[in-house]
Amino acid sequence: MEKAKKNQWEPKIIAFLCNWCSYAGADLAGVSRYQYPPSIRIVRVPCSGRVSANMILDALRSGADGVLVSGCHPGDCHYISGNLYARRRFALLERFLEFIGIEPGRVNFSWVSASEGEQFAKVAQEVTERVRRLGPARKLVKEIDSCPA
Amino acid sequence: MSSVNEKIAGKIRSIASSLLESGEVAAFLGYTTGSLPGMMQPYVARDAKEAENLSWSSFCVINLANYLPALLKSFEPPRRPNEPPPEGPLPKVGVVATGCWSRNMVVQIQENQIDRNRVVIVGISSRGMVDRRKVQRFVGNREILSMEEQANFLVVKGKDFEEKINRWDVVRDNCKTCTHPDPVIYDELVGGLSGKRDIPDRFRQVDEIEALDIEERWKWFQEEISSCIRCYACRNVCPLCYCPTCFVDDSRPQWVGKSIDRVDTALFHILRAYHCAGRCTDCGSCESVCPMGIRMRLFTKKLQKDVLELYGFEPGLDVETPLPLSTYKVDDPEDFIITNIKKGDKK
Amino acid sequence: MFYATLEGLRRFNIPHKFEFISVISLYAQLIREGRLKVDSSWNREGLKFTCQDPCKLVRQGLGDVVADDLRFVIKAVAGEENFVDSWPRLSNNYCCGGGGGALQAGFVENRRRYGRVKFDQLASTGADVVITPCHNCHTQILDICDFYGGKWKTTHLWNWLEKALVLDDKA
Amino acid sequence: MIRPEDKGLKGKEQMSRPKGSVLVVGGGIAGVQAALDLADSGFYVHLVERSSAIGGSMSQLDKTFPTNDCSACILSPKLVEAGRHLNINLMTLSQVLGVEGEPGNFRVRVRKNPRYVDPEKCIACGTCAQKCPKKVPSEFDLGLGTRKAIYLRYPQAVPLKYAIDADACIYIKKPGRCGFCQKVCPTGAINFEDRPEEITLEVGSVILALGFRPFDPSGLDFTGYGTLKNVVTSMEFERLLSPSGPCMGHMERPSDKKEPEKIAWLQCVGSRDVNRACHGYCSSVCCMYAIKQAVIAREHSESGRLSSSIFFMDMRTHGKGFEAYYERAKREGIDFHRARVHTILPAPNENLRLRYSGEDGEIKEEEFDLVVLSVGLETDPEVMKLCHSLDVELDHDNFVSTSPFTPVATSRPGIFVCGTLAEPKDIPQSVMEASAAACGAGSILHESRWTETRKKEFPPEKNVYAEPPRIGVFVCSCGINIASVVDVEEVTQYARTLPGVVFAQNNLFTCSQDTINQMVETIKKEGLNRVVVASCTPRTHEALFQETLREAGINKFLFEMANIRDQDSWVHQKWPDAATRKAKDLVRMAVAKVRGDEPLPYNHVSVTKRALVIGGGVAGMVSALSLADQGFPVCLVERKDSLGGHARKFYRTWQGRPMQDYLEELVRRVETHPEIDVQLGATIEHVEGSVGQFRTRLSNGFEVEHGVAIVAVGAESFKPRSGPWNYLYGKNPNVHTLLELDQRFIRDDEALKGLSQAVFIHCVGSRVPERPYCSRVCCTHAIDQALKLKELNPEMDIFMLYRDIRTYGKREYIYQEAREKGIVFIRYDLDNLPRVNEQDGNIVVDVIDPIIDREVRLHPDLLVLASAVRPRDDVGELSKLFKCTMTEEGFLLEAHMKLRPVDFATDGVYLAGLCHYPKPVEETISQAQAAASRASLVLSRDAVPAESVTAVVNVMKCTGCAVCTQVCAYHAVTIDKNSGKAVVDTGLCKGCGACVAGCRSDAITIKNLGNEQIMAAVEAAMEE
Amino acid sequence: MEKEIVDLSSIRARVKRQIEKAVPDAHIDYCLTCGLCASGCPASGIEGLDPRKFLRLLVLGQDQEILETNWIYSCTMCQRCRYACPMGIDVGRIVYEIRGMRPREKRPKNLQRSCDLQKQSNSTGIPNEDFVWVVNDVLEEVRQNEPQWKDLQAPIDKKGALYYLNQNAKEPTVEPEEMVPLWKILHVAGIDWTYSSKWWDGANYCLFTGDPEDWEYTVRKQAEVVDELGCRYYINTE
Repeated sequence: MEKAKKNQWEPKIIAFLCNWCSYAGADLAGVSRYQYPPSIRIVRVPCSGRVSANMILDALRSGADGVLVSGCHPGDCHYISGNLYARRRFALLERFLEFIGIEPGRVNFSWVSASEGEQFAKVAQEVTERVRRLGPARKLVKEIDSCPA
Repeated sequence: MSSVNEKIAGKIRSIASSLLESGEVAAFLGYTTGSLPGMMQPYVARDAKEAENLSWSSFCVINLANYLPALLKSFEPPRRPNEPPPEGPLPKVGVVATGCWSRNMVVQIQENQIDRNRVVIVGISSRGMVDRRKVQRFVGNREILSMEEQANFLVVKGKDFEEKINRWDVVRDNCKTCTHPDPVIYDELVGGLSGKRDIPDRFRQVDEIEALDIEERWKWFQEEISSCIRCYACRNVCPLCYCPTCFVDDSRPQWVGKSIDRVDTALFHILRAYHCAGRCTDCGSCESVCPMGIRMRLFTKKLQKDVLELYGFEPGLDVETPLPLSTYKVDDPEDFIITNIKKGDKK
Repeated sequence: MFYATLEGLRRFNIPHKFEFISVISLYAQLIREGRLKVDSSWNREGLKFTCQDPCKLVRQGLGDVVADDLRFVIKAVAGEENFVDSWPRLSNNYCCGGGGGALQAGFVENRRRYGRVKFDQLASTGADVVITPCHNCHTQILDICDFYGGKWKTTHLWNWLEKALVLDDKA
Repeated sequence: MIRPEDKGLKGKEQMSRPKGSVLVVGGGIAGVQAALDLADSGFYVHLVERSSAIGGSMSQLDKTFPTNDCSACILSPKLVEAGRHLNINLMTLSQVLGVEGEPGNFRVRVRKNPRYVDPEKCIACGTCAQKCPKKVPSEFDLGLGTRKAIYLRYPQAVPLKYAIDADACIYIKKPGRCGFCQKVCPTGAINFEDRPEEITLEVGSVILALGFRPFDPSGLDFTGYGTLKNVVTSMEFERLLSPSGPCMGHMERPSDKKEPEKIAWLQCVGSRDVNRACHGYCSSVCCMYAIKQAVIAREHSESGRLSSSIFFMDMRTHGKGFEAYYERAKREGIDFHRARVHTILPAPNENLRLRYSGEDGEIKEEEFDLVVLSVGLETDPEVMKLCHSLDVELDHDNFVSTSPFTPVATSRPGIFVCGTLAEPKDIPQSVMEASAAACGAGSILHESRWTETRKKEFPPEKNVYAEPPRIGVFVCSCGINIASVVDVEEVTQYARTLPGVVFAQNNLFTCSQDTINQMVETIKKEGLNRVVVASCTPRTHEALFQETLREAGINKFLFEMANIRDQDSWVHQKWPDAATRKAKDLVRMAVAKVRGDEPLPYNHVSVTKRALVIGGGVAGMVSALSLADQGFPVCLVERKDSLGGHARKFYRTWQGRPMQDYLEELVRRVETHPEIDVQLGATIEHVEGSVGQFRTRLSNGFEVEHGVAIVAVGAESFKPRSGPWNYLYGKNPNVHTLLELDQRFIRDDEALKGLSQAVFIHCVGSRVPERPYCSRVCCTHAIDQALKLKELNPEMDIFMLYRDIRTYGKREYIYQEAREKGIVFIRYDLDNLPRVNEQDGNIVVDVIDPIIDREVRLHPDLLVLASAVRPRDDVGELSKLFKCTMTEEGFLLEAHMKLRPVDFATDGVYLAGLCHYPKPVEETISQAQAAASRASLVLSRDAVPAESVTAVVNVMKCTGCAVCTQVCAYHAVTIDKNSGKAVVDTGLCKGCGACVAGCRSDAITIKNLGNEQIMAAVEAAMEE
Repeated sequence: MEKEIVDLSSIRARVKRQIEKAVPDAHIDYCLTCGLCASGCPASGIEGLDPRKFLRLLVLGQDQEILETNWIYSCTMCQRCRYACPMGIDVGRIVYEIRGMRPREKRPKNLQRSCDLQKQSNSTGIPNEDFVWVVNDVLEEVRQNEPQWKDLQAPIDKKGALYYLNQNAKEPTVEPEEMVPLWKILHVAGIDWTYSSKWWDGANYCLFTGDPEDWEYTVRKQAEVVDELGCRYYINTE
């Protein structure tokens, strides 16, 4: 049954999902039984607008191999415009991280609505594949051996 | 001292002393000559006499806007947090401002850190400030004992040498790429305006890094910050870093460790730069004060480039246009966002 | 045909004093009343029986009641365990394909093609004997059995009923 | 109790003040919804249910279409709510004997049958049932499984109390013979002396929600049902799929308990059959439930090899999201055969053989190992008897008669009907009608609102500030929904090792009433001050568990959920080990987060008692009147210069009732109603505020303050001016849309009588790639128009070119009537469209008749296009103003497709009519009444709960830079003039957190959702 | 079947209308084209038709084809389609009407002949005297050869018998010994029965030719005979 090969490395990805669209979309993926790799750890936030650069960096610092932030499509935000402010923050952060050498694909953004269960599963799949291709993320993680035992 | 600087300094002094004399301002923030060659110090003149100490040169590398909020505050009567401010106008402060400083003040005005009504801005179009490090590089390891400014040259003298350096060659990087050397807001003007400068390759340094591949960029970033000693001089000198508790000092939440571990240092620089996104006016103070010569301006410059590219915005040009992260457009670019993975295809 | 008379009387509103019954119902009645005593012990080999439900008698005639009577009689005659029912059955059974004048109308090929369904159905029961309580069915089922190579024996019910009769003090 | 002779003069006085309570008969989803609506808007409700538990047919379903929600999971919270509601008197095992009196003042005789178990004492431990020696077939499992003589109707039954089946009980039949249950019951709850009791209730109005029973196909011998073991009904199949069913959701076929690998569904068993089933109506839901079962069965298939085939006449996926569901099922390989099967034939190994004829006449045969009969819905004879005794008129199919303009009123004033008792219908439609019936029932009693209700008191909350966290973790198996993938025991044990966790346990159904009750006890006993439930999604269950905490005296915000079902077990079915690891991570994250949670205040917003209704069509006007009649002021806004909307263009309902007469009366009532302020020629410009306190500015400058809003902005008729669905529309004068033909009917166009041939093309612009939904109304509308043409000229030849005829419910009769009148129906497919050409100005239509596979050429002098109903383009703007969402097609999206069909996710905003989805006028009216009912839940109160999870400023860190004020969409944050620091207006704050992310100084945060808590969760996710 | 365009400038569907006139509850138009009939009919596919196509041709007014197809003689009018048809459409009945619409000369000869003979006496056309002779001859033989059946009866025209028994014409014609078992059974049960010497045939092919007058005539004759004999029950052996 366990299809994932034992030796295949399964990344851990922190997904910040807005409660109203993407989290509901993730629920719908479940309700519709769309299968996706078990790599995503969802943190429910009220709105993608709640997600700051700090949170994304914190996830990477904590050892996440990838981060996904997903919100409502523009115009659908339950809080009217949270996702639109977020879009600017994310755009700058994404470019900046790439500028300093954090691989594209580590930090991902998507819009998934409450009715897009299948889309959510596909996004989860896609992000997992991106991260898997990149391998474990170590750039912003302190090396264990530098810590006193 | 060049006659240009002398002229300017003279004008500053006369404006300052008349402002102080008339009581229009309670203090005047400018520069005075420092103890070392090529070192200028921020200086607050509180009366006409002290105004005589004001000076000007190509070495005014610290953004005076950084001191303005505190100086203004010092003239407010002490009150409890919820006590209404006193009736009637509060004392004003005069300040010297070049292009980037003035733009910085605009941002601070937008962010409620400076009350425009309480500052009298004496604007000066900047000719570009000189990077002492570049000068030093010019003369190698030799000790510089004096620096004399001429119109387009610097004459550097040491124990057994004298070098005449083309001034523009040692002007700071940020000044070289500055498009708005003129003050954007001012109440008095010293000297003439030079107009907007068109710099085709103003982001050349950023472009060069962008041209590297991802691992090379990471290597560059790691090397760039490797010498950082977390002294926070860059932060302290930045007029936009005014949080009462900086994230680097905060432990609730603790976004960044306090060590000089490469990860902590990296996060410090990433977040510091990111906090300046859409706000930084590229005054260069941070680099100027860095004891380790870290070019952290590259980080803010990258953000500046992207903000311009994505949102057509340059910070500090006016007080009306909202800062880019406090606003949005419905059709802002979003090609980086996964919106639709091909419909209908199921595995 | 049962239906021809039954429906004829009804449709044309033909006055009559008699009650119109099927011989199958009569058999069942007589056996139930004990007037006919039958014994299935003759069937030592365990011949398996199935039956056709004639459309004119069952679906169009008296319905499942008479079809149940038919089964009752066969079971009494051949042994309960020796009856194999077909599916569909009773009122929903297939027409043999000989009805409606098909046996007279010619179109032999068509008739046998029709009968293939009946043949497959009967063949799948594995029965040795197919009881056909209608002459049309009898003729058609004989024909398709022969034509498609069936192994069963197609007969009327009376032959077996006669065989199973218990004759009081006759011997 | 008032005796009739006591009435006299006083009687009149009493009549003027109606009773403040309502009787709801039937505890299915419709009855429960009606009861909840009424009880939440100021009425006391007696909910009478015949069986031992509420839940009705919906509780027997495994999943529901089109969202595939687990039926029990979405229903359970409502049942629990009804079971615990202070203002609902739940009377199970009870029957209504008679109703006397008049509206406002009914006396109801109710017989309470003995339960033989004292519900006060029963703790549902189940020891009695374990010991009970008597097994009988379980009616809940339709006889596929067994239960004991002492039993629970189903595991999540509400009330969760055992009952003794007197017909089966050994002791009751022969006292002294058994009585084991009494001996083993730890609480002494068994009471063999329990006797029936007759009581009289006084209520102001009555709602009948008695539901349906599935058609029994035993009489249809050709189905083999009852003889061929592997032929089951669809309801039985639901039980076979259900985790709480006889095979624990493992899907076994009856003959040999093997998992079927090939299943066929036969549609229309007991529906659309005037010959054998005597049910000429369409049961409306079977097509969708068959597709759902086919889809779900595949998921249940352990072999993964299941193939599903559906044999049907017309595929009726006419509801919201249904067509997409159908298309997806096709894509996923479900076989759809447009063929009916005469007889199910046996095949070797108890398999079944289906012989069927393709549309082209080719005979095919296929073998299946299970056949499901998609049985229709019919009225239970017991229910018919009750209706007769109540003097409530039934139609010839024994459904309660209603009229299109009063869709939930019965023939007897003061008695209302909802759900499938009036016509077969799906769950959302039933829920909608339930709310509409509640509106009707409450409307006549509005003066007596809050006169008979009681108020909920929670125990005082324990102060937990000073305490270290004592966290309890409850891990749910959700039947097998979670437990079949995730090792819940391992997760539970793991939870015990987490810091701060002092208690952890695994439950079969954490949301069941007994677990909930037990949770309250556990919290008290273990001294818990924080709770984590690892189960399904907080979006549906958070509120239930939060209330549980309150009942245990704990602030409800000291709670977190770990979503280990929707976002774990359901999406990682093939990776059980990884799913278990993930579940542990999720639990650890929730525990990390809950540690930081703090008690929050319960905020309230006072209610402006006025409704804003947007849209002056039938939906808007009916909602407005429904509210105004209850004494709530309404501002009705219509963008055009007159009221009436879409209905202005309609000739008549399919039942033959003239639309314009009704409309005229409706407009008159609205215009003259003292409580309704009509704003014509106005649109919505700006909206601010939230539930209880909206402030809206209209385009005419008018400003209105209101507590709720109902969006009823209608839709448009698609006009195929160009493109593939053009069919000469706009080019030949004899080509009309349906509404254009209606115009001609309305003005009595004589020319219509002279026509010799009319052709209707169905699905013009519906069910096509660019508009992939069914417009629901057009089949019925087109057929009714064809009939009207036949009335005008019986000699007229009429052809209907259709894809599937979707005359659901009783509408099937007009389809039958149309065929009877000689109207010819010819089917076409998208890859075989009718071709319409002009020859010398005459229309020529070519179409292939699929049955004889020949090209048919028609020469109509009238071509009618049954064109799509499309959403209005400006709905998007409006939805943004009210923060509502839209479907991909552009219709407004309700909060929940199944159980909240008229609510938006945004509190205090409701929807009705065509802007929700195309629907006929009777459904529009009931939805409008439903919206009014939902709105009255707010309007009937002085204050409604407001957001507790709000932003809070740390002034020590605040610089007053005002980023927070700029990014706040609700203007909830401002800079205080004195302090220069940000301040939050908690009444306006929605807790979105935009300010938090915007603040560089970490000076503003969301309560219980601060950065530290999120970091804790993130960091917890990474620990192993 | 060749594909030609069916031009419906107006539907005449005369055949359909004619049937509807004769059989008001024929409900041809009720057809949902669901195909249930076709799936259950053993005649599906014969002559390129099946009950559904047949009805469809009627509905679309393809009268010539309807009148010409010999499918109507493959349909055995068994009514199994009607048994389960959701609309209860009686294809058998419709086929009956159409068979009747065929001119006699175009009907299957043997079928029509069986009916014509039946109208005279019985479907095989053997003279009534022959029938009487055969019955008596066979009876005599049994009585002689099987001593235990020496009392066996086969009464003909026995007035006042309780039961009237008809006789399929096949046995007296080709397998007379097949009559005996039933006699024996009735004998053992002590049934008081009789044959008739006229209109004795149990089959009735006039049901299949499509002429109601012929059918009525033959049934009427049978009924008259039975009532004349004064029997209370009429046993049919088919």
